[in-house]
Amino acid sequence: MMNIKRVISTIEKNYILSNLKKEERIDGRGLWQQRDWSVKSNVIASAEGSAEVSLGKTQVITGVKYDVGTPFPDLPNEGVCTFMAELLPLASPLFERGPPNEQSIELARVVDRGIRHADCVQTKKLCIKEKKAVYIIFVDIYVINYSGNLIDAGGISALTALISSQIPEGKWENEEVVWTGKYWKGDTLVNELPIVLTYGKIGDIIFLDPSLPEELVCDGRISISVTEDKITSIQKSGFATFSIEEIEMLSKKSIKFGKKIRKDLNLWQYKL
Amino acid sequence: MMNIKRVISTIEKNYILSNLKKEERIDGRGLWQQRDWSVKSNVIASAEGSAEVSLGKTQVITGVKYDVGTPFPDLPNEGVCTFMAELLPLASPLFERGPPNEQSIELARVVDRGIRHADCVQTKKLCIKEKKAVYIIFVDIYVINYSGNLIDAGGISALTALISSQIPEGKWENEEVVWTGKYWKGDTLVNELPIVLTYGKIGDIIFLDPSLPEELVCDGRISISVTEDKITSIQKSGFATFSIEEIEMLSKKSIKFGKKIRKDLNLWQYKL
Amino acid sequence: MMNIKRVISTIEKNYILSNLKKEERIDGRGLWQQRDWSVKSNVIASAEGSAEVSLGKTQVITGVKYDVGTPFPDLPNEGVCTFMAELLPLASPLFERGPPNEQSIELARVVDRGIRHADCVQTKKLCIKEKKAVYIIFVDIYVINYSGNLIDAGGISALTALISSQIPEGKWENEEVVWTGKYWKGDTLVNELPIVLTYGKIGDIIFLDPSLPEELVCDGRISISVTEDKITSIQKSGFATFSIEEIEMLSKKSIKFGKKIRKDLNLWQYKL
Amino acid sequence: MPLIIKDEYPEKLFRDDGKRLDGRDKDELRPIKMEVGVLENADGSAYLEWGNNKIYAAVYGPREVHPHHLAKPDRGILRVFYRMATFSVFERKRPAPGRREKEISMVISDCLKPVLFLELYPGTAFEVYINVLDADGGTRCACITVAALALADAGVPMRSLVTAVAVGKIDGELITDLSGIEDKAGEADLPCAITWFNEELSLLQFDGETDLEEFSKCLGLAKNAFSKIYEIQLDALKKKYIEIQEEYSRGEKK
Amino acid sequence: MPLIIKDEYPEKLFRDDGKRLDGRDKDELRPIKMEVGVLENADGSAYLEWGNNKIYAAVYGPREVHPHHLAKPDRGILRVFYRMATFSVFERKRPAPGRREKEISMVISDCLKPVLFLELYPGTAFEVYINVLDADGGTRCACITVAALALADAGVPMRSLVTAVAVGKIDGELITDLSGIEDKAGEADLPCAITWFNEELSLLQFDGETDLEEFSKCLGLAKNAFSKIYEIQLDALKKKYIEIQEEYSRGEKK
Amino acid sequence: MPLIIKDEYPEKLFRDDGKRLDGRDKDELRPIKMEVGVLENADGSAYLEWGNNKIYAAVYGPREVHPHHLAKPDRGILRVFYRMATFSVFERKRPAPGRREKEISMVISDCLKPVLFLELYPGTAFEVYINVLDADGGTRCACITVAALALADAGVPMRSLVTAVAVGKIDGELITDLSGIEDKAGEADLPCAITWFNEELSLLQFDGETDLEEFSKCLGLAKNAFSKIYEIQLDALKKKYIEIQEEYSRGEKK
Repeated sequence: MMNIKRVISTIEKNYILSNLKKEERIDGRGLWQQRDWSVKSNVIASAEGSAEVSLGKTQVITGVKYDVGTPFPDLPNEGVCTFMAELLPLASPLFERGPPNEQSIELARVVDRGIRHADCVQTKKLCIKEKKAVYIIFVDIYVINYSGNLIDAGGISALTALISSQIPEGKWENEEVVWTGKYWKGDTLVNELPIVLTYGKIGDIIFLDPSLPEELVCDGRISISVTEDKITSIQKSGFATFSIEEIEMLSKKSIKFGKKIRKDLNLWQYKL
Repeated sequence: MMNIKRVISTIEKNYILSNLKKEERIDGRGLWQQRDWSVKSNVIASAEGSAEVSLGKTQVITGVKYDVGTPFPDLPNEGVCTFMAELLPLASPLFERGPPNEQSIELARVVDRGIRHADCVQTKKLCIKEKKAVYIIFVDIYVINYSGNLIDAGGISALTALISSQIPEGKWENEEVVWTGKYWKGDTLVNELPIVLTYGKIGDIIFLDPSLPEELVCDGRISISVTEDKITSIQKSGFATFSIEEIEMLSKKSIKFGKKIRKDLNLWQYKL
Repeated sequence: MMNIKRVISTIEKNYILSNLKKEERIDGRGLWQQRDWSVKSNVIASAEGSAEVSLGKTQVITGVKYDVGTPFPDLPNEGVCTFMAELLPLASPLFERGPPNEQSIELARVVDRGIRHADCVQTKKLCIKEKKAVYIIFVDIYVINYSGNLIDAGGISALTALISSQIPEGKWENEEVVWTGKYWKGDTLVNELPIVLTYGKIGDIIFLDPSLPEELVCDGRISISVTEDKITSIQKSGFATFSIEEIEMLSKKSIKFGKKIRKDLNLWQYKL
Repeated sequence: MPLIIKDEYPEKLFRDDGKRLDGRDKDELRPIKMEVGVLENADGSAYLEWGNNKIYAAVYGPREVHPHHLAKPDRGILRVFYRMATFSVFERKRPAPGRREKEISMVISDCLKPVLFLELYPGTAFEVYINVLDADGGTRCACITVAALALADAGVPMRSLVTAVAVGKIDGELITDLSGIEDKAGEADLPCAITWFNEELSLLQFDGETDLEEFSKCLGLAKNAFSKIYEIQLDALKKKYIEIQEEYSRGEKK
Repeated sequence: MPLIIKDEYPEKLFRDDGKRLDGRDKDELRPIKMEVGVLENADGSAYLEWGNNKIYAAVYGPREVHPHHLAKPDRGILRVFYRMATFSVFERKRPAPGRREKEISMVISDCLKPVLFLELYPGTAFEVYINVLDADGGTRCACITVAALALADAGVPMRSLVTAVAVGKIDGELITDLSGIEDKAGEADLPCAITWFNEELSLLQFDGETDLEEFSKCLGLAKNAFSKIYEIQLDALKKKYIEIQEEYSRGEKK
Repeated sequence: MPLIIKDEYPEKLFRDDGKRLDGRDKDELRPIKMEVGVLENADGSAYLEWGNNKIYAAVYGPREVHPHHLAKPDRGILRVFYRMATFSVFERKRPAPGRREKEISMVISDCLKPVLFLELYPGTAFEVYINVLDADGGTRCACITVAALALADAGVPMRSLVTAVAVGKIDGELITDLSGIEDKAGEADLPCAITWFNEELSLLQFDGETDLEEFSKCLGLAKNAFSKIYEIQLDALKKKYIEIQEEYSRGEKK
């Protein structure tokens, strides 16, 4: 399906590139400046946790649901946390109907890996009874408006949805799960606040938080997830290559930017 | 897939329409006259219940199968009755191979809803042991010849197949289902005899039981399910609109026609 | 997807045919001569059994995996052995991506039937506890290089993989499977050594072990599985027809060739 | 293993003071909020909150039909893709579209077609994407109402707007605009829609059990509700045009 | 949870009087009934009852190939779609077509091709839809037999009809036309088909265990059965032509 | 029912003598074997054994794009199809390609693109099929390494080869080329690839937890390993050309 909006003209590409060379961006930002964040929690009554997050005009809504299942035999006392992403066709004419494609799989996987490897979700606390019953937590990300850099928006929305969630507390009695009437809150689930930062690269110019036109013309991207002082996950995508020096520079910057975002957004405020 | 038979010529359309305006139909029926019914039960040896039903040249075969499963947690003592419809390509060049499409889903759903809301299938009787074992009843409708108005034929065939069925009686002993050697007959399953009546609309003319050419040219249809003196389900389809007066008129007629069909077909005779 | 390599020229077809009429084949073989075999077992560390088999340039790799499941209710003390075949696109431009097609289903089915009906896999020995736990054995055949006659190569590779396999021995204790630390070897699984032989037919000429060009031009094939002195399975494919006399002649030859292959390849040597 | 906490149904659906569980009178609508032009990439869009329903709708078109064989040489086609978010309901919905979603997509499409001039757009498609992010009772009616707004926002020529509402029966009483719990625990549900150009019903589904008299009363309740909802639709459209005018007068658009 | 009542197999497949469980002699066929021209919308059709098998077959073609890339520039293609109804077997079959159905479709197609002149129809397809509504033993043979009739009814030029039957072994004895229970509980099953124009076998499958001598005897049994079934096929075709003639002579057709 | 025997992880990943469980030093590679031109039907192919990894790669192209709408008017496309055999891992993989396989296919494709001149092949596709028959740690790096060889074997113009390796951390120590058990039981995994024409990283993934200093050390380890693996790639290519030359000189090819 050929889509006219998918083609960015050479003129536009050159315009973006020549601006970047002057360390300027078409929306007036500096190279290392993110667009504005907006975070709302608890927006979906039917979900156990939810968040609506905007990064510039990019908008995603994430909901948390749970189920109870039997644990994997090799992890008898660990719950499971799974991530899914859907790029809704209403978010962009670039998004097609149909089963998950590479782009939505990547979005879910990168958000998942950033969170998983930061030991962010406490899967060991998600056990009701060893070998018998554990929680399965579903974190489902829906893209409502696509204006570039879904990964960073998806990451913050997934974190916020988890923090804002309430999961009914179950006990194991007489070989079945009985509900106590109490709830596990977000601080039972969430341990760390990993922040994922995505950079675009065109030629040898690198910049934070690509907007849609930048994303369409760039050679590639790199997403780096960081906790307070550690790197927990990296994903390069696209056909750009990065020198080792560039990688080291971006790692350092990510830890710095991560601290700032963590402080600015203050996500723990969304705990119920 | 463009099919030559799918296109009805403007001439044919006008011919059908001008006849209808004179309250005449191309097959000689009056506006409120159904085609002839033929009902045979117990036609499939492998099925627990079955029926072959013709309405004019439209022919459907429905079979009933069962399985035993665990009940839904919120309905611990209710069995399940599911409907499926398949529009076999041999029934018409208009029917394509492949997974259920909108038309087959609609057929199954409208038959299902007509029956379900009349409290026709006694799902509470389909329980072997609360929380542990209930019957799952499958009512599968196959269209063998398509000559218009599948819904009314599908409804009668589903009812007849259910009435004519025998389901092995199970007891719960030592944590498993044990078969008593007896059978539940159709009158255990079926409580009410809802009749579904479908009307076509072209322009402002409405008529009962559309034939294939009428169905291909009409603006829309409405299907009304009725018990002895109640309406239990309605489904409008196609892009016709109906005035409130028309709806009230058709509801009244449906109850009257339902009584007649229920008496003429005498479906209880098919109980084993 | 039209593929240029799929079309064999009339000249090539005539050349193959005129050779065959002189009882000669383009690769120099006689009509009843197989290409050379190469058999290696135990080639996949992750599999419970495996084999890499070449017949001429045709190359397949087969692996055995197992799982434990509940038996079918009507066979409460029998394990299950299932066969799958995948025609990898890297093996030939004739093989397309996607779910199993007719050709891969046929390969798996013919290998399966040849083995199943020779009572080759001892499914009754694959029971851990009646009604509760049996082995499920997966025999998965991957075609690495396609140079004609996949069925005969697939059959030998499946047999060898089974013979070379080791399945952990389980006992039923306290309502669950406990592993003894010992292993079932191939001679527990495999009882008989059925050999499948495939013949091509062009016009009224029949020959053993079609090569790729022969397979592409032939009218049809017939595969005959034999044990020491019995026929256990036959499958005709393609649009060739065979006279009863031809069938009887091929049956006799198959038993003779089967004996020779069984002796030459000496598959029991691959038991661990 | 399925969910173990069930969504329990209350024994009574009316309070002692005669009001419904959420405090409404029998013929009272839930709070409704609508906005058009909410998505930047679609040709038209709208957002609706109706009780707890939260729904986005977007329109693309007229555009090329994919796959091609669905195109009609003599008219445009309307394709509606209705989807529920996994977390929009009590028990998580599977991500893949189910039969119910396909059926409702068709029902919505049939309901909207009468107001469109599809014969003017041969060979093309209008695609309407409707995503329910949070679901309460009356979802399909809410979807029709918001989809009609998105079509208007896209500038698609229309004979009129379409407005939908569900009426029904709970604890033996006829009511307007069933909430989720009323829909599930109630006795009858009648979602319907009006095409204002001819004031006829373009959606009509019914599930329950009713005699003819009660049925007529239900249709009367629907008629009253249609007008109230229609006002909110018109306000949403007006609001956008006022905003655009103001932007022009401030010189931000030209 | 799977079915708990099993379809039990009897210990013996012969009665004390030497007859089979359904009263047949070893070489006796089950009752067979065939009819052509039974479906009004297909180009050709046939219906068959053979024991408890109940099968419809319909033919469309020559017509355009969908998807296009399957078309062959130098000949027509034959596509067979064999399907079992969910209720046609003891344990409900899943509705989606399975591997077995794909394999049997191919086998039937290979069996019918030799009698067709596909080279006369380049770029087109004949599609044969075969639906088994009730299944007993010998389903694939019954399908081939009825599909050949449907092709003839469609007026497709054919070198000859095709006739199929299964022979086999139960309790150590060779028999003709296995019933369902004989097929499942028996020792060997040999479905085969004859193309009458050259009197060769166009279907040949075998599953069981047999030596060469017994195998030849099986083929002999099949040969005898082919002729009997062929007569029934011819009768079904004749009956239709007689009916048509009578309609003409009564002036109902022209 | 899932597998009951678990693949148990050892408590320590270093032996008492300071070597790794398989006897390697911290910066030592597993045995690696590569061969090109192993498949006769593909335009180019390669086979690799790396520890217990056993991987075939084949290249077709430039050829027509199916489905057509994926073709790009201004350049060729690279399509990578990475698949694991069902028996290549401890617990049998389902036969259908999963999300992980789709993601890794994309990652490999992104990694190889920088060395290709896709702009020279508008409207066409290069298809790379990679089949893992036995899997050990570092599968995706092994796949990239063997796919680059297959591309070279197919004569596809390339700016340079690509070489990949995973480095990581186990029991607090940085190591090169993680085995399967080290990957699963270890603390961090950094698969990366180098494009030799610019000596930059074209694959970079990381999962674990590391500070900046350790991270830099990891990259240093990778750099050392790249060179060693590159030599083996070059040898495999040379070996084939020598063989071809010898065939020519023996007069077997012309």
